[in-house]
Amino acid sequence: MTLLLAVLALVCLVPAVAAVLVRNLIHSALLFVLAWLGLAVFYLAVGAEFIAFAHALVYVGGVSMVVLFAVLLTRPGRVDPLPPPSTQRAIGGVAAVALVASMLGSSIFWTRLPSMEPIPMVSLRRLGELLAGPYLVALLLVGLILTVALIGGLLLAAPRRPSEGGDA
Amino acid sequence: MLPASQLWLIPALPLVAAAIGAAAPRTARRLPVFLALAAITGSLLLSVVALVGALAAPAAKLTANFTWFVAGSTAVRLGWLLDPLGALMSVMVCAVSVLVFIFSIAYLRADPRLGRFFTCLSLFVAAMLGLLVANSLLLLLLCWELVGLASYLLIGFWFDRPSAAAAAKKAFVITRLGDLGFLLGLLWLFQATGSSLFYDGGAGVLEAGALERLAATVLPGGWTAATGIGLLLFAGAVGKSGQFPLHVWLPDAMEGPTPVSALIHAATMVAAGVFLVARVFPLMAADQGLAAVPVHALTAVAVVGSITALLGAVLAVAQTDMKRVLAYSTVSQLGYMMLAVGVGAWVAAVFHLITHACFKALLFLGSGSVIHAAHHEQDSRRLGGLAGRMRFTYVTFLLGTGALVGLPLVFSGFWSKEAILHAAELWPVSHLPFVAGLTGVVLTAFYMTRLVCETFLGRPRGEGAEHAHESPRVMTLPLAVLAVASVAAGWIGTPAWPWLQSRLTGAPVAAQAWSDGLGLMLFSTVLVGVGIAAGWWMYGRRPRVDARALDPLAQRWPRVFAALAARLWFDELYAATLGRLLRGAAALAAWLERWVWGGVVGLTGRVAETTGEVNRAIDEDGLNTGFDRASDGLRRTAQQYSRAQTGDVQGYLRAVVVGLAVLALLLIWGGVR
Amino acid sequence: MLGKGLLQGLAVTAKNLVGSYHDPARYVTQEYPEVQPKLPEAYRNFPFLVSETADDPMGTLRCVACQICEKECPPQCIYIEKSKDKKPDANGKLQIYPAVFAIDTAVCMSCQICVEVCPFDAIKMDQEFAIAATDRFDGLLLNREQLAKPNAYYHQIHPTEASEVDARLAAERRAAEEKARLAAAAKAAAPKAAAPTAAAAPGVPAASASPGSIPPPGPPPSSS
Amino acid sequence: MILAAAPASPADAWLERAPVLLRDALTGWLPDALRPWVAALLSIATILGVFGLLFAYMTLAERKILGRIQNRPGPNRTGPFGLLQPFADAIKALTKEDIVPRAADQVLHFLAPVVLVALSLIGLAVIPFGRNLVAVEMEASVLYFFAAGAATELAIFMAGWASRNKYSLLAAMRALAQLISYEVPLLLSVVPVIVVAGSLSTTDIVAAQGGWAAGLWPHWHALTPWGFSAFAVFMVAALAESNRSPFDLPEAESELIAGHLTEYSGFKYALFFMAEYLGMAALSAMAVTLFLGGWQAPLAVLEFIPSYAWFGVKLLLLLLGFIWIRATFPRLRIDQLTRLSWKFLVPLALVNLINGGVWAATADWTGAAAVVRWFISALGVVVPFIFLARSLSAGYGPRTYRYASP
Amino acid sequence: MSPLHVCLALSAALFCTGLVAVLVRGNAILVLLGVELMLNAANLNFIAFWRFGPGGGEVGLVFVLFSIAVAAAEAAVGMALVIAVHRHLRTIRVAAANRLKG
Repeated sequence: MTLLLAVLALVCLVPAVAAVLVRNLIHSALLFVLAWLGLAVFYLAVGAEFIAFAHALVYVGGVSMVVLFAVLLTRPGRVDPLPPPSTQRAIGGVAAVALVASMLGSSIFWTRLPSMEPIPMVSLRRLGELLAGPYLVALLLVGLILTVALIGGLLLAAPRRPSEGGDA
Repeated sequence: MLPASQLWLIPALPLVAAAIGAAAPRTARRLPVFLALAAITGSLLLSVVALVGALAAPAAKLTANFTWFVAGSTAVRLGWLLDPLGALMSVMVCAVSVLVFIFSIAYLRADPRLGRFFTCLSLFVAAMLGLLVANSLLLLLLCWELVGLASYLLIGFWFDRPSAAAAAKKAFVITRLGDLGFLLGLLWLFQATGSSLFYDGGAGVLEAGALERLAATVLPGGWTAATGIGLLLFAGAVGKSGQFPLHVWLPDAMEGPTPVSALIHAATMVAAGVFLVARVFPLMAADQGLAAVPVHALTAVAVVGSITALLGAVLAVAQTDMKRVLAYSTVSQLGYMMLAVGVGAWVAAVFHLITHACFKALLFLGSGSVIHAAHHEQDSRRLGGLAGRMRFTYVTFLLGTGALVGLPLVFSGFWSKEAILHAAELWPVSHLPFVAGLTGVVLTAFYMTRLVCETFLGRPRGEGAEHAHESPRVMTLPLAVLAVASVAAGWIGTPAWPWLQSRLTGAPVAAQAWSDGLGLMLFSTVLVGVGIAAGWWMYGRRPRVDARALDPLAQRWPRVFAALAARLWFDELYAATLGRLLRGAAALAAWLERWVWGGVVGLTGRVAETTGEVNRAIDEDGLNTGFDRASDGLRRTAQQYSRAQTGDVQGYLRAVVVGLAVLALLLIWGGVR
Repeated sequence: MLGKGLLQGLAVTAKNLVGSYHDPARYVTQEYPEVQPKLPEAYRNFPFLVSETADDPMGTLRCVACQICEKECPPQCIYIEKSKDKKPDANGKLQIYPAVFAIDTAVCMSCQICVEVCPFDAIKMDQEFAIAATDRFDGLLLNREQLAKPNAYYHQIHPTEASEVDARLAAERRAAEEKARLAAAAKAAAPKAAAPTAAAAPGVPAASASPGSIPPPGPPPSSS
Repeated sequence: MILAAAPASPADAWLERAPVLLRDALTGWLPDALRPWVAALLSIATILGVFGLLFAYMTLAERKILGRIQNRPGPNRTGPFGLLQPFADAIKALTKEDIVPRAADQVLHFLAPVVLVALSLIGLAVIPFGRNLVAVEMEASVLYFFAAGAATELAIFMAGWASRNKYSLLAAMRALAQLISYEVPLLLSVVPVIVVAGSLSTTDIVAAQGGWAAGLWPHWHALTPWGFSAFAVFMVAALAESNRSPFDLPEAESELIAGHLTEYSGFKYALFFMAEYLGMAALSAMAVTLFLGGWQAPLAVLEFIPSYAWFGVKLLLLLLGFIWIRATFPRLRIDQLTRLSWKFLVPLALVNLINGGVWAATADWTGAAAVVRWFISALGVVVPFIFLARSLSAGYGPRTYRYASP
Repeated sequence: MSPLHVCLALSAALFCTGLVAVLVRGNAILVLLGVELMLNAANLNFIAFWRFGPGGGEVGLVFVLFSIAVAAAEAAVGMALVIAVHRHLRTIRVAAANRLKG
């Protein structure tokens, strides 16, 4: 079990790291998709079947499309008024993250976690009952947020009408 | 088998159709039509299912009651009731409505407000169906008022005509007079019994316990509570069913489109009054055994019914407008029904109500067909000669006429009218209803013969009649169905096979002996013959040639005819008495509003204004200076702080991460717990 | 209402699908190599040389190698070499014949000008359209033997036109015979006349100069 | 009565059990540890074989039917009735040169067709092709199917972008817009089915559609008003998802040469075709499962025909519908495409969601109330359809042409 | 080493990778993707403790579902913002959007 998860973790991590390092935005986005797929498989291996499919559907089917669209719509213009980003800042950022990473890593590996038996699977029906029962308000709120996000996204991305005097 | 708890579906379907139709955009003309037809067809199916169920157990009153709301210790409860009376009536209402709806599609094809029309029709029918399946006097009143509202909308459908608007108003106001009595009766009943449910497993107002209590409550003058409540409820029925003296709105309601007239006169509105009296018949009859009561409720009903039956028939004789003749005939027939209830034969009343619905709908739709063909000409003097031009309409109209005048043996009207006359003959209290009924039979035969002769015979006497031609199939189809019904509907309640009677009462009724009532039948047949012969002799022998020629009756008795043509000055009488009273009351209210209440309001306003002025002065001069100084200081401080805002998002984030790292450091190794 | 047009469209295609199996009016495809198309009479493509008989095409070519067509051909796809000797034609008269007559059908544009300029009705338009070949010099460069086709074939592909041509040729032939007969009669009468040279002078040149007519001295051919 | 000699339950019929018996015979001699793996391999091989053949003959059937609709015979030279045509095509595709543009993104250019075919295939794993004939049984298999299908347009995007060709890139953009627009109604139209069946598992959904009302009217979802509406929305969205005409904008040959296929040749091109047909077949199979009762027979007396045959018949009928539609309708413009989705299909599917919910909530209405239930459901389909159709076609009246003034 | 260790390590690694993208990459789209990755890491922690932890019920699963939904909304709005920024500034470098500096 541990070995399988470790291999899957690598499958998931390698594209993620590559995505952050690659210069080509499209490659980066596609590598992110690969990382998300890996994560979905990881979920599947852990036993969260429904979450895995929902994750794949949302990220691979939805978010990736939006990202690719954004990349294609915002290709760098002719004139980029800014100087290239400084290397010093990048080094500073990486150093800060390295600090966090080392701390997190050390704390994880040095902690003796109690090895517990996996709890029994949760059936899909139970999940649905939970969502429609105790978490109903949260579900409705999420629906509201999604609706607001949809409308907000439309308003933000829609070009201004000429009559409104926009500078688009 | 439809359980009582699902009875609400019957009125709900047209109500939903009406709601959607009302919400639909005005451009969607066909949608309300489609919806209304679909909904009423659904209701018809459900009603038939309900009827089948109800007939299986005629004596059982199946109810489904529920609590509407609780105020203090009083719970107001409503409910649905399934019994043969309600189910039979709803089948009849739905069936007639389906036909009227189909007819209306063609009749109002060109009207721009077709969708609105069907929306109102759906509402009308929904209210009527709700009234039929209600098991609570309160629910019945709610639907009753909805019927009134829908009739107001429909009579005034062509509200751009002043006469239509006035007629709608008149119908609304006059029926309201009766409803006042209804409301009082309801309140009294609720106060006396604590319930408004008809049947509630022994606790309902129409069940033995409550009735005994009501009959036992004696008021000063020998009246009982049952008599009082019965009379008040009957007042509502008088208004709705156009009984004397509140009959004046009914002929004026002819201003609405003809299908509406058909619906009002045949199935929905006026039937509601008769239905109400039939429904609360046990209550009405509760005081029968008590000799101390000065006037029994049912006696009042019988007297009013007799007067109405006679008056309507007399007035119909002198009318020239086709639809007005039919309207007064409705008044007269409703009088018959009330008369029947009054003499205790409510089953005969319901029987006549159903047969009347068939042939009156037929007659109105037939007249609608004529009016439609003759380009909205409805004065029978300017029609004529349509027998050849509109053969189908003519034949069906003749069948309807035969049913109305009660031609013997085959026509439905004969059987139901015989049942009423038979009951009136046996009434021990007085012979007034019987005599009035027999007189009415002659007059009915006379004026219907007159109407047919004037309209269909002779030769065309006006523009419209000359260019008339047969109506489209959509209009003649309902006529055909109704013609069959007007003949066949009578066979369910003949003395030889009293199926309806046994079903409605829930107890087997033995077939009458052959000889019993035979003499009466023969006599009334002779009377019908006399009426027809007189009509034929005066109008049919030499049909009218000129539209402006004087009526044969007017030539003979000009004064009587003028009085009848003016409808015996009922409208003028009401205008002179009630109208003047109301106008005076309105003037008084206006004076009070202007000088008494207006003064109080003005004074209050002035006080508030002055307070505001004082407040403003304190605010501006006292407080503002101090706030200004404080704000300046705040602004300067803020400028100092805002330098830290570099606009570099990632810079901020870096700071956050450093902070996170420090926090983690403290948490992991710093021992901060 | 939305969807009505869609359903109508689907109905049309469905009707075609079903109809193509039983309705010859809908299903018009001919399976080409097995079923040869029926060409209209006026269809024309590539010229051929008319010979009088099928038995001896080279001997009865109408062409006299006058080379008019070669000169007129716009894409210059005709190549003719005159023969050194003369051979009797169908009428028995001695004529020059084409020793080489080649048409490069890869170049020919089927303009029919050669047919129109030919004074001898010797070249006509064919109905050949399937001349694909793997080698253009072997397959598409046609020589005299490949080009020659009998008059009967001409009748078969262009019956109306061929009959007109035959009628015209026959009429010319008859006119020439008549003229020859008259000339012979005149010649016979000339010795009796006073001035034989004066009578013969207008007769003989007129006969030889009549345009387009081949003076046939012999008997009319029985063929054609 | 007539089939008294037949086994008591149709599930016991010999033909019905044939695939399972065959599997058991082939794997029976193996040790227990290996058996499930070999069985899985066997089912994969079967699916690949059957759907590969289906693809091959779908191309032929499409060409023949299109031909017949256009009143011509279609391919009929290779083998009897042209039956060997697919193999001729395959040989041609395999022997053609594989051209990769110099400017192309080599890796993505290679990966795109492979990923596409793989993604088109994995959805088939959860389709129940017959009684007990499903490769992978899981609780959320419907979700799995759509999660797998969602990635296919990503592959098309890869193909379009990696070609470094402006037509290909335009096609990629169109593919993305189309996916985003039609994924929503596709999923929304499935939700009422899940609500009514009360399960996300394909086998449960098929089982929920078993039985007949009055012995004649199957309980298939497509035969209820809400189900018919959902089915129609699903099929339109499926047309768009599989880039079939009239939604074939990403490969609109008259505007974009061949769209994302422009820079592909040889076997890769054939792979794209294979993916298109497999995707079509997968979506049709899902439609059969969700709406047309899966492998259930339409009448009780017809149950002696094995279930997988019924599934195949329904699948083929749907595929025939795809071809028929392709032969009939012209291609939409991109604005019409998005408009159809957002202004028509999505609201219709949303209303239908409520409709399906009402249906599920009124499951215990019987007798006369069942008629009312049908009536309400039908009203919930017809009324929104009329309103939405009216608003959709509002801008498309009889066309008026305006010419530039001189 | 237990499965929980692996999950937590992967989660931490993903979180740090996302953090690097957020801090170092100048492209706004990549910054947003980095945030998504960090959210994924958090989700993974929930799943891990649901599965291998001391048994806190199904709260972890439900929370992850909500988290995924909100993340989708975040991505949609974020990308719309990026496009709006690009329209105004003709670039999507995060550093360019500093008009509000004090």
